[in-house]
Amino acid sequence: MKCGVVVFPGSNCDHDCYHILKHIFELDTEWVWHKDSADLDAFDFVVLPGGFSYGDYLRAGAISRFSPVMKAVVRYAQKGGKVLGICNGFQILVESGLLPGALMQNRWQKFICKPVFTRVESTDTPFTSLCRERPILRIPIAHHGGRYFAQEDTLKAMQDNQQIVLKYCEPGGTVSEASNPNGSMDNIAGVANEKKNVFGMMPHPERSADPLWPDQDGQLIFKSLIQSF
Amino acid sequence: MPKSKKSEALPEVTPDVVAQHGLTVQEYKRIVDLIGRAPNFTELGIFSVMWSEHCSYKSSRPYLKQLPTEGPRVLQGPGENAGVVDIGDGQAVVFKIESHNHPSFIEPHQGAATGVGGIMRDIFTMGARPIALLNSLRFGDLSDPRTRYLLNGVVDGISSYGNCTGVPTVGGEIYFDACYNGNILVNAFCLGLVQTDKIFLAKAGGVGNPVIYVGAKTGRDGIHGASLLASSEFDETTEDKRPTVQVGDPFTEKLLIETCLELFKKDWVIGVQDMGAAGLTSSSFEMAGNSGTGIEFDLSQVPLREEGMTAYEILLSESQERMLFVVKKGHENEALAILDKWGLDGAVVGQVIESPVVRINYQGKEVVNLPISPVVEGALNLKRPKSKPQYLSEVQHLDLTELAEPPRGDEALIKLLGAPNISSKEWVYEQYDHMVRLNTLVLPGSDAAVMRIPDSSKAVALSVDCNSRYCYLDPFWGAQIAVAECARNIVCSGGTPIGLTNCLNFGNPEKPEIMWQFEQAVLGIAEACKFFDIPVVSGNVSLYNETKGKAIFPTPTVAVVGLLENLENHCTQWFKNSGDAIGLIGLTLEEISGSEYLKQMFERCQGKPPQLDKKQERSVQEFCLELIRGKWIQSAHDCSDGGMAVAAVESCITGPEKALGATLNLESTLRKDALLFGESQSRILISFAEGKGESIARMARKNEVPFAIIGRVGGSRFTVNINGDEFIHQEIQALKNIWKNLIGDYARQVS
Amino acid sequence: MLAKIHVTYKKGVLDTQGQAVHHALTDLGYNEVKQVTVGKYMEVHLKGLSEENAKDRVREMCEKLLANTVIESYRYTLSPTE
Amino acid sequence: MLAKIHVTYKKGVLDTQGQAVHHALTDLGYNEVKQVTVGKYMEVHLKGLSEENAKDRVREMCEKLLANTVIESYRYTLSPTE
Ligand SMILES: Nc1ncnc2c1ncn2[C@@H]1O[C@H](COP(=O)(O)OP(=O)(O)O)[C@@H](O)[C@H]1O
Ligand SMILES: [Mg+2]
Repeated sequence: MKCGVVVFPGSNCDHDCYHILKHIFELDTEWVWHKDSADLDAFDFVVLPGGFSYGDYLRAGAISRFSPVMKAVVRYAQKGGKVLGICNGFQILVESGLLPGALMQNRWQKFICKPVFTRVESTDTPFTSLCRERPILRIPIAHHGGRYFAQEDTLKAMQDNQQIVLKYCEPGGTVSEASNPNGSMDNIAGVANEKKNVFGMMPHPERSADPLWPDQDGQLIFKSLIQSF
Repeated sequence: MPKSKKSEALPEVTPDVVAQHGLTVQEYKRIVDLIGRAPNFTELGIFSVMWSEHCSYKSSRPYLKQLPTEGPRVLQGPGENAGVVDIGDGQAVVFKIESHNHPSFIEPHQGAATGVGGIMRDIFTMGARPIALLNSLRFGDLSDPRTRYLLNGVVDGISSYGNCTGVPTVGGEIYFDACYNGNILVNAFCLGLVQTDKIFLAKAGGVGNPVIYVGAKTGRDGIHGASLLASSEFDETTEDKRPTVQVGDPFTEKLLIETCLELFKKDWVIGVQDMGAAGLTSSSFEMAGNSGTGIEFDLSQVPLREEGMTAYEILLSESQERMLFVVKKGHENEALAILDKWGLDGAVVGQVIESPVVRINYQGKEVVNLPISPVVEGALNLKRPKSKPQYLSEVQHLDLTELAEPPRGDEALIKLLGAPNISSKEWVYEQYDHMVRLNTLVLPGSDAAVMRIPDSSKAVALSVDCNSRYCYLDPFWGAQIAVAECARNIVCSGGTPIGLTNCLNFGNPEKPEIMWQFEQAVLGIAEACKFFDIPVVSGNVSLYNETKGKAIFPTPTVAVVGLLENLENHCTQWFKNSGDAIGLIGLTLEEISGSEYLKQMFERCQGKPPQLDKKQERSVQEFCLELIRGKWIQSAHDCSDGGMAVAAVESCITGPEKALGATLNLESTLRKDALLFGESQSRILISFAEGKGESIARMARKNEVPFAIIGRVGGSRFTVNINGDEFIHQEIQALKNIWKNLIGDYARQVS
Repeated sequence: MLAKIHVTYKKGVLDTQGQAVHHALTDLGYNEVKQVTVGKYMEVHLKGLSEENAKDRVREMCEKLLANTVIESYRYTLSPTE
Repeated sequence: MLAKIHVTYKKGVLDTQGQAVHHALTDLGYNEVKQVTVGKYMEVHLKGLSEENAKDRVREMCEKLLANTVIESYRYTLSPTE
């Protein structure tokens, strides 16, 4: 199985994703440079990693969405290719229109780095199918602009189509105001596109996937993805 | 300060102009003597920055010679951008700490951000990939809105810069004391990892080799920032110096890191230097100076951000995120291609020449022609007078009988846990990405951060420390305690200290009392480092931390790096299991002086710092390491601010899971407050499976280390009984709540 | 030509930065403040375009990059550069 | 009263966002763009103040909080609220 990790100028979780895919899951993993607009068809899936592409200047993801590689990512996604966007990757997917809504500055205007709990709302996606038994995941977040927003009608359509995949919750699974770290609408932490082949999430599954650490819930996301083939 | 003028109309060098450049009449005469003529205006600017306290260490250099800088692992001691210490298997760590105090006071966000950027460049200039950042921060009274503004700005600045560059900020320290009201301290530390055969130095060898400018364009940022800000006290005219603030661009820094690391893989790179304080000037003089060569360059080639810049401005600009490379002739296009790949500006600006001078042309004219050694080494080593300060004899005296012994300890404990210096720093480190790159084994919140060395079974432990109250009461012993305590933090995490870097923050060195404090603190660090066998491999000096004649407490911040040969032997400070026994390694004396307890309960900063028996300290540390490596214990936590009681509560509440209660049963003839809240040195609180107690006690006797089993983990309360009487009894969750939110609650207030 | 561009949040989009500034001003004693909104202000200097042309180009830039039209609206004016 | 406040970097201060946006616009083919600056735009609604009074208060707010006068300058206009 072959996967690609896209590198934008300013990506900084690219190595982490690469490490998890290549060394923990032992997949054939390749870098994809942002200036590359060649087809991605050779990959089984593509990851857009976290970081500060283009310094997050103007709006996170606003500039990166125009890099040549994003043209290829859009083509790939339209053909059904599986795309996982993590943190900054999620922001880029939203800016590029591959995912609905927008990601805005955190409610308290500060960067937040800490482990949070999320509940898997839909296991009917290639990214979460293995979470049926374990729908509550403890995964770290690390972002400044993770407050999800969508217009009412968009949100309604997403709900109807089960595109809201992850929500921030308490350790026991209750979705509450108190467990919302950034002020996201409806506690939304991750969403998929209509066809469920594109998924973006603010928490960093690659930060809880290495067996060296006590938290390994992030593995479920990667394992689901790998198993979906 | 000179306004931008066309280069042909250089201002005359008058005594006034000399004085404005912070040079004395005597220094000016020396310049004329050394170069055999009067300098022109641009050259004067160069001398002014290169001979500033910041660049020349003219007040401090002789003292720094006392520090032990050698050891079997030391590959590079002080003198380069950062120190390098071997960790085996062909790898080394590169680290240094540096101050950005004055800029952060003027513009906290940018000041702190560029401080982080600067120290990172010092690390990757050596060929190392930066893998961890720490910072040591001091602010004034937290109840002052100005402090909160500075706190928010500084933390924002560090967070924005470190997070964006993808280097985790894994630890640090924050203290609040009114002595920092007018002078905050922002000391940034960075550690990088390098192959021992790939270390780069600031060299400019090989006549004819091109000099390449790499990174951000040059603007008018921070002109004279380093020299003026680092060598003059604050007063009403500080406002006028404001426009010199430089702005950091972490995105460019990130690209610069990747670009440099790619360049370093090429065998045609000869040397590299970052443009820090005094920018292009110091980097070119230093590179040539280090290699006995000269440099010739043309400022017209320098990428500029603004129009109409003079040679003076280009040379002294402190625009951030810039480096100078020397490569082998013929490889300049390859180098520029790598810059282009990463989207950075760059240009060949000059070449290495044989004669040891720096010659600079601009717009077809020679604007500078200076021999190197007068500029780099010519500054006088000042023998500033020193004298023991008067205040010492007053403050060192403390009569314990004047302090009423409290009948119970609850009130003091609650007060201490809610004191800014002790309460949780989570609000701060939550804003730092401390996990990126997946190497942080022990996250912020324990005695030391532990970083895995990628692709190996090793780890390094990092900690930064200084109790400046102790240093105020006795700089010699205070500085020794800083070293001991920092090393103890490393040991509690399972590391063996292998190197130290220091940042010496003091008041105005022109005052004999300040020079005395400085001397004593350096002697203290030297003595402790010699005793504990920890080489000092890098450091930085920040003087003139003084406002309207009021100096900060002497603050010789030290950062210690420790090695764990086996990363599995790392240890954390929190209790792990209900039912485990609690033990105390080390001896508690009747010491209250200098403590946070004395400050919080009696509003005094008085007495001598706690005693430090270095032999005992060493035995305690060795014993603790033996216990960790033998897997005897579950947790180890150094007793410091707030004493044993605070250490015990911290072990209850700092774990990632739910808080655990504990009961301590103590037998003692000491005052109860000294027993619980005194800050006796060389003590470590441990926890272990109950059945192991006897063996541990036996090992302690064998090691001749004081040890006692003092309690047990469990329940939902924190209880302390002394000689059978209850002294403290509190819900642990309530204590945690008091401790947890204080700084954030303050920081969020605006007025 | 100089384009002066204002980008602000659409109605219904929570402006948390504006709220934070409002809070801060109230804390500082400015009780007369009733509402605060925070947006972006950009100046784009253009060369060699007619006003008509510039209008279209700037609108395009806003739609594509300068504003995220899911949450933001924009307006701009054009004036000759000095 | 409605105060419309523009906060921009002082001359000579590195405008990292402006630079990044300029690059991005050039990459998108907008070669006519010669310079971009990015600043803040705030609207502050005030109640019960005379224009004269409002002027002073808003200046104070800018100095104290809304602008970082070390690196930013500000300007504002006042108009009656609808
Ligand atoms: N307190 C100190 N202890 C040991 N070395 C020091 C100390 N202060 C400065 N140094 C060393 O002196 C050299 C010059 O320091 P500095 O001027 O801060 O470097 P840079 O040129 O990178 O700014 C460095 O090698 C530094 O490690
Ligand atoms: Mg340096």
